[in-house]
Formats: sequence, structure tokens, C-alpha cells
Amino acid sequence: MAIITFREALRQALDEEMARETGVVVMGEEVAQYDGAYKVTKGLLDKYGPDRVLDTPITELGFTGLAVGAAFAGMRPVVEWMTFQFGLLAIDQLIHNAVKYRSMSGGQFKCPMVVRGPNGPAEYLGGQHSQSFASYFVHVPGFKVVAPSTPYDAKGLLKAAIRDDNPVIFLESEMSYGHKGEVPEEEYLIEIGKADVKREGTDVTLISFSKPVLMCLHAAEELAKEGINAEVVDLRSLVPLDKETVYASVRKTNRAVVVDEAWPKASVGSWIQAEVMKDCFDDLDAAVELVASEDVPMIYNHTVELEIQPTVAKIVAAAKRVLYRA
Amino acid sequence: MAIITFREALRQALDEEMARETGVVVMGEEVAQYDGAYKVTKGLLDKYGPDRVLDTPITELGFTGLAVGAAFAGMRPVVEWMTFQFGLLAIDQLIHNAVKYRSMSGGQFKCPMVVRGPNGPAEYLGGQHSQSFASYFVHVPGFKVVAPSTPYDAKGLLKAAIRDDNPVIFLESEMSYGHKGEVPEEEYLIEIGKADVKREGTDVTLISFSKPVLMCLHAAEELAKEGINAEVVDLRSLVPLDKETVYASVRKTNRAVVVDEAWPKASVGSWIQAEVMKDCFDDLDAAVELVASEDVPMIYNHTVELEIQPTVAKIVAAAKRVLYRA
Amino acid sequence: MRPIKGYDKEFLHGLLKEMLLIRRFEEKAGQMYGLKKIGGFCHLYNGQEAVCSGAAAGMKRGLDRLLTGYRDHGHALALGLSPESLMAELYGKATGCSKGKGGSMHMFDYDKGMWGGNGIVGGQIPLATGSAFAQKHQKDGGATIVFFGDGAIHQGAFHEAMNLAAIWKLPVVFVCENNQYGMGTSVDRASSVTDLYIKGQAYDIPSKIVDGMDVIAVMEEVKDAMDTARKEFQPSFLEIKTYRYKGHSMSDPAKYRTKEETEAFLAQDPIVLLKARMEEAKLITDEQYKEMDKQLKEVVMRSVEFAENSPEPALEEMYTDIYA
Amino acid sequence: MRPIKGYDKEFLHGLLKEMLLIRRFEEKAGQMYGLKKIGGFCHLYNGQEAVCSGAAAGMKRGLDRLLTGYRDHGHALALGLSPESLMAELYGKATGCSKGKGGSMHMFDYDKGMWGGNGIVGGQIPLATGSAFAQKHQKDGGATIVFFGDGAIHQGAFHEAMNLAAIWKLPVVFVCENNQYGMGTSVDRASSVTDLYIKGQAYDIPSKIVDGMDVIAVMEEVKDAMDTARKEFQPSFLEIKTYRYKGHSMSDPAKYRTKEETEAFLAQDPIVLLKARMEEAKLITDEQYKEMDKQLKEVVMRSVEFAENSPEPALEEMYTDIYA
Ligand SMILES: Cc1ncc(C[n+]2csc(CCOP(=O)(O)OP(=O)(O)O)c2C)c(N)n1
Ligand SMILES: Cc1ncc(C[n+]2csc(CCOP(=O)(O)OP(=O)(O)O)c2C)c(N)n1
Ligand SMILES: [Mg+2]
Ligand SMILES: [Mg+2]
Repeated sequence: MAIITFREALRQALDEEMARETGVVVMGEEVAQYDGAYKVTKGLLDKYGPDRVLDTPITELGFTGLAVGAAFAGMRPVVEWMTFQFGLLAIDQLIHNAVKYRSMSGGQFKCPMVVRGPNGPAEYLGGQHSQSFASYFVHVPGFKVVAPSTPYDAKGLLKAAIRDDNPVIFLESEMSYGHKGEVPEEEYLIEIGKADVKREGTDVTLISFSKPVLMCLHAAEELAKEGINAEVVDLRSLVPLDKETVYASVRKTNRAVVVDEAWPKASVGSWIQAEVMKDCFDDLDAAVELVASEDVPMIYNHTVELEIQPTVAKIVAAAKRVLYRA
Repeated sequence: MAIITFREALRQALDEEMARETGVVVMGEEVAQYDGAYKVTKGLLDKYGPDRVLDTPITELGFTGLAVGAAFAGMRPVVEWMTFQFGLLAIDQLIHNAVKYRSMSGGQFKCPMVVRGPNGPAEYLGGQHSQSFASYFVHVPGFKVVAPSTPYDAKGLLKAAIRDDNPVIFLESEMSYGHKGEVPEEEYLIEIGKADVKREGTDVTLISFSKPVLMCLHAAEELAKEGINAEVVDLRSLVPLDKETVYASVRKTNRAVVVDEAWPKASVGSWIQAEVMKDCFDDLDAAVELVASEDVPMIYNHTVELEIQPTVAKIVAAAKRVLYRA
Repeated sequence: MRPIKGYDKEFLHGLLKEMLLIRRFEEKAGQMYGLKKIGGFCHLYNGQEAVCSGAAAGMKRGLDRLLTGYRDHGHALALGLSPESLMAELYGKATGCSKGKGGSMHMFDYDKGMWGGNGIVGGQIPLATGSAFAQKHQKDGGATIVFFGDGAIHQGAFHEAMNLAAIWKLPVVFVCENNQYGMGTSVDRASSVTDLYIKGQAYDIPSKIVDGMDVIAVMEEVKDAMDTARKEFQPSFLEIKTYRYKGHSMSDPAKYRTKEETEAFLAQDPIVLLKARMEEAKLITDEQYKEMDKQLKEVVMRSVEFAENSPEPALEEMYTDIYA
Repeated sequence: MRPIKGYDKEFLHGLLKEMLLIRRFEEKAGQMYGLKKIGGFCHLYNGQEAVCSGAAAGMKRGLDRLLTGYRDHGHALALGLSPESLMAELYGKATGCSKGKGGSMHMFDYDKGMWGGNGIVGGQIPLATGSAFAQKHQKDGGATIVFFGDGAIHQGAFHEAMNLAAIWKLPVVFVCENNQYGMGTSVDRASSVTDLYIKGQAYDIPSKIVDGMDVIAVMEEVKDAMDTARKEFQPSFLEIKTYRYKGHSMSDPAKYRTKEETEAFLAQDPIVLLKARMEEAKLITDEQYKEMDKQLKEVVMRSVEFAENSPEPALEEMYTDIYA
């Protein structure tokens, strides 16, 4: 298997799906001539031309809404938001139109589109560029929400997302784009809605998605040194949520820690924490812990910035707490 | 004590605070000449004039951002969104500017403003007018979030919100505006961040906020008929959350049901459910239940619309489940 | 007033009938609302009939698409949705054009090109631009027309969409139905310019004022604009001056305007004006008109019966039409 | 080029010195970024110095306020923030003008009227309009000036704010710093009109093109506009044509433009142009200029030392400055 970056895995997915269906178009700020702010769309303009790879003006509401309309008409637009932060300007078009038209029309519309881009904190970016937006989309029925942690998952899930007939929110991470991993040469898809046990274990379940999954794997190694055998469940999809896989793991380990780089209140992390505690109440030997961002705005200073986020040390400490070994 | 409507309680709060400080201005669509879409601002234009009660064009992003700038400059704007639905267009200005400027500037800015209006479902309004937005604001550190259920609380909390030096999100309900309750003639304020036990009980704690608190009170009456003595905790403020009062109740009853009219995923309801289960884990005799909106878009048909929302019957059933009497 | 000669009798009868149907339908909807058969927000179109009827007459059916806001009954009827399916939708019945799930603000018929029906002021404008984008991409030969109010024009959505349509040369016609008010706010209180068509100049998009009380003018201008869109991928912008006779929605007594003002507009009622021109040209008699009206009242009455007798959607319907 | 006579020597020296300070500061910031002393997004202002310096010279200090986007080092220096406090901010140090919490995009000094520094393209425009609203309401006699790019002008935020400023007559001056590119997108790819000042006409707001390479022109036009804002509560809109020499941010090699294009602009460098006019008028010698430059390089060097020697914020700082 080839070892490629997360960025390249995404690019391959886009390339293959664009080759497969002419209705797949890519639009966003700087995605064409500039190859994308993070170079995910590199070379697509040359290959597919300016009718299918479109640089937009800086008008998130406008071009996202335009993509929704195009999806209604049977195209499969892939919108790149330079970051999900900027998507806040466009969220009205997704919530009120992309997901609700189907219901309001009694099923006459469908909206096969993908909105993708980096989400969550990167480095030295301060308060306006570091927020994690998963909860805003997970909250609303009608979206599918995907958040891969490895190049392999990213490619297979993005291909599935593009073929999906629903609006799929595809959360990446600026810090992940350079991460490398094995990706097969032959085509594959990953079903949206299936979690993946990234490490098997027996003592405690670490549940996460997107970039923090890698921290969980590091934490598991640290825990192993102390004789604690952690299982790491990578949700991969937040909607639909693969409760079966999560609960099977928790019923085995009887202890769980959820890791989410977003703020803790009304978050995806706290929701999963609640679901696990409610549905596995009798199987749990300790309350489920949530390792989230500190409940504070992100700060530019790098040392503080890192300490605001989940860390391997925080995950290890939480795992030990649920094992009453703190 | 006078018996007045929720609407009138809000109007009195605005009126008293406008009389108290000239920096308090009210702006929004139709708030002046039309007296407000729901008549909450009735008569304020006549009393305070067009410089302090301002009809805006239909540009939520523009006028909300304008209010943030005015608050930075030392005014105390009260923005009315005709509903929180439309505020989705303006949420960027609140999240990126109203709350983050203080942190990003190292404390140089403050943003004393209130954003208020109806939130959540009303009647026969369909998918684009029925969403509950509490979670979007609760999620972000820097907001205070208030959601009263009675005219008394509404008046005292709105006055406190206007005097607060932070951006306060003040969630009302179209269905509550006509509700009546006792409100004293003399001035009073209610501290933001204090829950209120609206009914004392011993067997199960019903935790809610805003309009569904009234449903909880009805449910408590129904439960009483079956010999179940429910305590009803009205959170009143979601941020800050009065965990002390909530936990004291749960530690007494050992059982809890959270009621939130928003969707269940990544919601305020599921967050409170998680908090209670985590922090009162050893005190609970059953997992905490959440009665939320069905996880579906709101539908116009009135019968279906009502059934999508929390109902007294659903709350009663959940209370019985946590008592293992289902 | 544009001359009607050049148009054949049948065609003009059709136009007149459609406008009158819309008028009668809205009157009935208002009545049923009063009887609490219908709830929620209900925005009537009385007075503006020439806009949607003229526009629909300027469109190519089966090819072109239309989007509008919540004041959408007229547009739906003009595109050929049946009064039954609309009245049933207002009643929230399973037989409604949106299965009782959308209501007054969300009348849809995808196949007829009726793309609703949007409750967020200005929210349909980017969608329409996307529909046009797809039409150009898919080379289906169609164009999209989008309606919005004088109040909606200040929303960022309008400006962002106009710019995209201009730089990408999309087959879309933007129509501002300037009925002088956005709820209780007169256009001069919300805008610093009197004529809104001027906004098009900021995008170098051809822009015009059209008399919205003259159905012929609307039809001709929309037809021109749609043809240009289809053939040259050139968007355009029409400000159609019109007036709504009723309050903003059923709950609005419209105290913010004078009786004189409303009467001045009633005097140039689009239905009366077309009828007068047709009478003058001896294309219709008063008797024929009355007969037409009588028939239409029956049509509308039947739509009420249909709605009354239709079933409610099953509760389980709440779980459908969410994911494709 | 506007004549410089009428302005006294000291004043012109001040202007020149400020522009040169900004140039040297940015060069140093770029260098320190290369050495990884600074991280994240860092947008340099080289080439545009005449815009912020001219504007600051046209403002009333202590009375007026300024807002801009993420490319904000120049504006902060022009409003009198010290190079030390800026460089420390870039280093994320506790002594930075935003306590190391904001970084390059968020330079603030509330009391000096420096309202930042916004990372959301166009996000500052409504805020500025609100600042002006407060100035009018509080009758403090000041006005607000807001800067944004040629890329930002298409955002709804600009259009909504312009309309509000126009109908409420607010003392605000909107300035589009048209440096020809929004990241890699040239203005003609994002806009259907060549001159952006035309957007003001849609709001009946007086609008002009200003030569952004001529600091005197910028100063005079901004002063006029600010005076009008303060005295008549009349907003105005200036499109200032300028150019950025560097890439969009430190990570951008700017391959999307030709060397010839950049050289053509370098030939009308605002610092060189002012210096030349001053030399011609015998207000400065080349020697004096070199001495000035030497001093400024030392000033900038000292700001680096200051930043290097400053403490990091304590970890507990994360919990402060959230609620007032
Ligand atoms: C974004 C948004 N803001 C506010 C509203 C409430 N609202 C509904 S209609 C309306 C007035 C719109 O006026 P106009 O655009 O002139 O259309 P008209 O009603 O005259 O047809 C308002 C403010 C809304 N539905 N959406
Ligand atoms: C809402 C939003 N969208 C996108 C971005 C990413 N971005 C940052 S700067 C920029 C280009 C802005 O260009 P322009 O307005 O011309 O300003 P300049 O950089 O030339 O000063 C973009 C797209 C952002 N910060 N905010
Ligand atoms: Mg109108
Ligand atoms: Mg630029």
C-alpha cells in the first residue's frame, strides 16, 4: 500500500469522484488557481477545467447557498470552506435550505452535497480561527456528519460522502493534512455511520473522532506502560452514530472517556457522554469522563493554546480516574 | 401583586431600564412604529423617541453587528430578533465579535448587550420557524444565556441582563407571551445564574427551562395523582448554570428527567443530562432521561407538530421510567 | 399600459382567469384563516397578481424554474399547481402539495418548477442562483427566476448572489416585487435610494423598473429577461412596482398606511385594468367576466371541500422525508 | 500626485518616518517569522503604508476610531501603538498590546482608538458602523473609519452596513483598500465591475477613488470624509487603490502575478514618492533620510529585543478576560 498524506488522500477522493461523474464540481475560495489554501484541490483545475473547479469570491453565504441550489438541481457540489469558522456566515443556507427543503416539500428535494474544510484549532491562530463546529451540525437532523482521523478513512469516507444523496458535513483538521498513512491503490469506499476500533483493549474505552483520535492512541500507549489496556474507538461518523460499536466496547471495558476538542457545553462530546451513560448505565463502573477543550476562548500564545486543548496527559489522567487509579 | 402577561413583564423591564440609562437602546425589525412583531416593545417609541427605539431594515447580520460595535463603545443595546431563526444570519457577529473581542484584546473590550426574541416552536410554522437555538450559544464561552418561564422571572432577569456587562442571550417563546403571572409593583432584579425550584418534591427531579417548565409542572400534577412527588427545577439561566441547586435536588430524589424542547443531539438537554449523571453518578438510582423534541424537522401539520415536541405525557412516562414504574 | 393587441383572445382570457383565480383563492384562504381552519403565518398576495401571472406567462414551462418567499400562493397557482393541493396544504393535509409538511410559506412542486416557498427573507436568492448554475452546467436550456421583496433587498444574500450571477454569467432573473412595504416598514425607511433597480448597477447587471399593475408589461419584460438568460447566460434584475392590498400577514391590520394610499392602488387594480383593456378591444363582455368569476369561485370552493375531506398525515410521517 | 506645499517640514518628516517605520517593522516581522519566532497567519502591509499613515493623519486622535482586518500592523503603528507592544504581541508575549492573546490579526489598543484587527473577512464593517452609531448617540464628536479589502467588499456584511449607515446617517467612513488581490484572486475575477467605488451609489453614499500610493491624497481625502462624518453625520466611501508587495500571508509565494506587475507598483512606492517630493522641495536630504532609516531600524531591532525578553503569559491567563 502507498503511504500518502491526509491531504493527498482527500485529493484522490475528489479526483476519482470528479472523474466518475460530471455533476461533481468543487467550489470555494482559492480552490482553483491557487490549488486550495491547504492545497487539497491541487491540480484539479488543470484536469477538470474552470467549469468544474471554481474560485469563488469571499461570500460564504452566497456560494454555499448557490451550491445548495445546484444540488437540488441534481449536481453534486463539493464546497470547500477555507475553515469552518467562515462557514458560520453560511450556516443559514445549510440549516434552513440544505436540510429543511426535503422535509418541508414532503420529500420532493434532495441535496447531494458535501461541505468540507478544516475545523478546530490549528496553531497560533487565536480566537477567531480555532473553534470546532461539529455540534452545530450534529444538532440538526438532516445532516450527515463525518470526521475522519486517518488518510485511509478520509479517502474512503469522502468518496462515500460525495456519492451520498444528503448534505454531508466533512470535518478535517489543518493539523492533519500532513499526516501520513497507508492507502490502497485500488478503489474503496467506507460506509458513513460505521465506527472503527483503532486499538483493541479491555480496561477502558477511549471514544473520539477526528484529530484527537491520534492523541487517544498515544494515550493508550502511555496507559499500556502502566498496565492499563485501553480500547480506542474512532467514531469516524457522528451522524449517523454507530452506537452498536461504541456500546459493545463499553460493555466490555465498563469504563469510558470521551475526547472532543470542542468546548464541553452542549457539545458532541457531552452528548456522547450522556448517551453512553444512559444506555450503558448498568454496565458502567464509573461515570464517563469528557476530555474537551477548556471552556475558554482560544488564545494566540502557543503554550497556552496547547494547554487549552485536550492533551495526551489529560486523556491519561481521565482514563485513570475512571479506573479509580488516579 | 399585579397579574400581567409575559409580554407586559418584558415591556416593563425594557421601559424601566430605558428610563434608568440613556445608553439602553432597542433595535430590531418592526420594534418601533409597529410596536414589535409580538408587541413586546409597545409604546417605547412614543416614550423614548426614534433615537432610542429603532426600526431596522431586514439585515440581521448588519444590525446585530452594529449593536455589538455600539456596545463596545459603551452603550447597552437590546437587539430584538423577530425570531432566533433569523439570528442564524447574524450569529457570526455574536460569536466572532461580541464574545471574542474581549479575550482577543486581553480584556480591553466589553460587550454589554442583550439579544432577545422568541425561540423554539410556536404553532403551524413549519421547518424554518420552529428551531430552538439555545445550544448554539450555550456552547460558546463568553455568552450568558437566560431562558425564563414565568412573567416574574422574565422581568427580573431581563432587567439583570440589560445591566450585565456581557452579551446576554435572552430566550423567549412565542407561546409564552400571553401567559399571565404575578409581578410585584416595586422594582426587583433576579440574579443571572440562579435556578429556581418551582415545585418541591422527593421522588424525582424534573429539570427544565423556558416554556417546557410549565409542562413539567403539569406533569408533576399528573404524577401526584399516582402518588409520585416530583420536584421541578427551573434552570432560568443556562450559562452560568446553577449546578448547586440542580445537584442538591438530584441528591435528594436520586432520579432525574431533563426536558428540553430542542433536538436531542449535542443539545443543552443532553449536556445537562451528562453533567448530572457524571457529577451525581453515585447518587443516581437510574440513568437520567432526556425528553426532547423528536429528532426530526418540524412539520406544519398541527397534530404532528405537537407530537414532535415534548408533551406532558412524555414527561410523565419518562419520570415513571426512572422510577422503574413504567 | 402596454397594448394588448398582438395577443390572442384565448391567451388573454387565460391571463385574466389566472389572476382572478389567485384573487379568489387568496380571499378564500383569508376567510378560512378567520375560521381557524388554517393557522400560523399566512401572507396573502392580493394586488400583486399581475407579477406572478405575467412572469409565469413569460417563462418556458417544463424548462424554467421559479423561487420566491413565503408569499407564495400566487406563484404556485401561476405555475399550475392546483387550488386543491394548495388549499389542502394550508389545511396541513396529507394531500397538500407538500404533504401538509410545509404549509402556507412552503408550497412546492419540483416537477412543475415550483421551488417554493422560503420563510427566511432573502434565503431563496442564493438557491435560485445555484439552480441557474446547474442549468448552465447541465446545458438543459432553462433559466431560473427568483422573487423577493423590497425588504429582502438589503440582505447580504441578495448582494452575494447578484455578484456570483454576474461574474459567472448565470441564467437567472432577479425580481424585486416592490410592494412598498416590508411588514410595516415603508421602502423609504429601509432604503436610502428610492428606486431599487439601481442596485443592479453595482454588479453591472442590466436593470429595469417594471409596472407591476400591468400584466402585459410584466410578461414582456420577464420573457425578454428569461430569453436573454437562456441564450446569453446574462442575468438581469427587474424591480417590479406593485402593492399588497392586505396586511403583511393575517395578523397585521396594516395601520401604518393611509386609506387614500391603498385606494389609489386599488384604482389601478391589475385585474380591473386587464379586463378594461379587453373590454375595450371587445375581447370580453362584463357578462363573460362574471361567468368566469362565478366558475372560479366554485373552483376555489371545491378546493376547500377537497381540503376539508382530505386526511391528516399519519403521525409516523414525522420520521419520513428527512434523509434521501 | 498632490502637492506637498502647505504642509510644514516637521509634519512631512513625521509622515515619512511613520511609513518607513511600518516598512521596517514588517520586514522584521517577516524575518522573525522565517526564524519561527512568530507563527500562525501573518499578513504584511508592505506597499500599502500610505493608506494607513495618510488615514491616521486625517483622523482626530482621541476622538476617532479605526477598525480593520487581519492585515493590521500598519494601522496599529499609525495610531501610535509602540513597535514593542506589537512585536511582543507577534511573539505571543504577556507584554503584547493584546497580552499575547490576540496575535498578528488582533492588535488592539482601545484607548488609542485601535479597535483591531478582525480575522473574519468583512466582520469589522458592521462593528464600525455600530461604533459610529454610538458616537452619534453619545454626541462625543468623533467618527469611525473602517478598512477592508477588495475581497471583502462582496460580503453581505459590507452591503448591510452601508445601508444602515446611509439610512441612519452615521459618522463612518468606509475604506476599501483595493490592493488588487484577495489572496490569489485578482479583483476582476471576484468582481463584475472594475472600480469598486461604484458600490457606494447603490446607497447614495458619496464615493471616490483615491490614489493609495500618494500619502497626501489619502490624508486629504480621509480628512475631508471624516470631517463630513463628524459635522454632517454623512457617511462616505473611499476606494483607495494600492498594492501589496508581499504574498497574502507568510505562506503565500504569490505566484499568481507577474514580476512586471509588481515592479510597476514598486516604481511608485509611496515612501520613495514622498521622499522624492520632499527632496525636490528641499525638505530632506538623502543623508537625513538614511539617518532616519538607521534610527528606525534600531527602533525595530529594540522591539525584537523587547519581545524576546518579555515573559510568556501565565497558563492561568486562559481563564481571564472572558466575562466582564
Ligand atoms: C431573515 C428573516 N428576517 C425576518 C423575517 C420576518 N419577516 C417575514 S416577512 C418580512 C417582511 C419582508 O418584506 P418584503 O421583503 O418587502 O416582502 P413582502 O412581505 O412585502 O412580500 C419580515 C421582516 C424573516 N422571515 N426572515
Ligand atoms: C469570512 C472569511 N472568509 C475567508 C477568510 C480567509 N481569508 C483571509 S484573508 C482573505 C483574502 C481577503 O482579501 P482582501 O479583502 O482583498 O484583503 P487583503 O488580504 O488584500 O488585505 C481570505 C479569503 C476569512 N478570514 N474570513
Ligand atoms: Mg414588500
Ligand atoms: Mg486585497
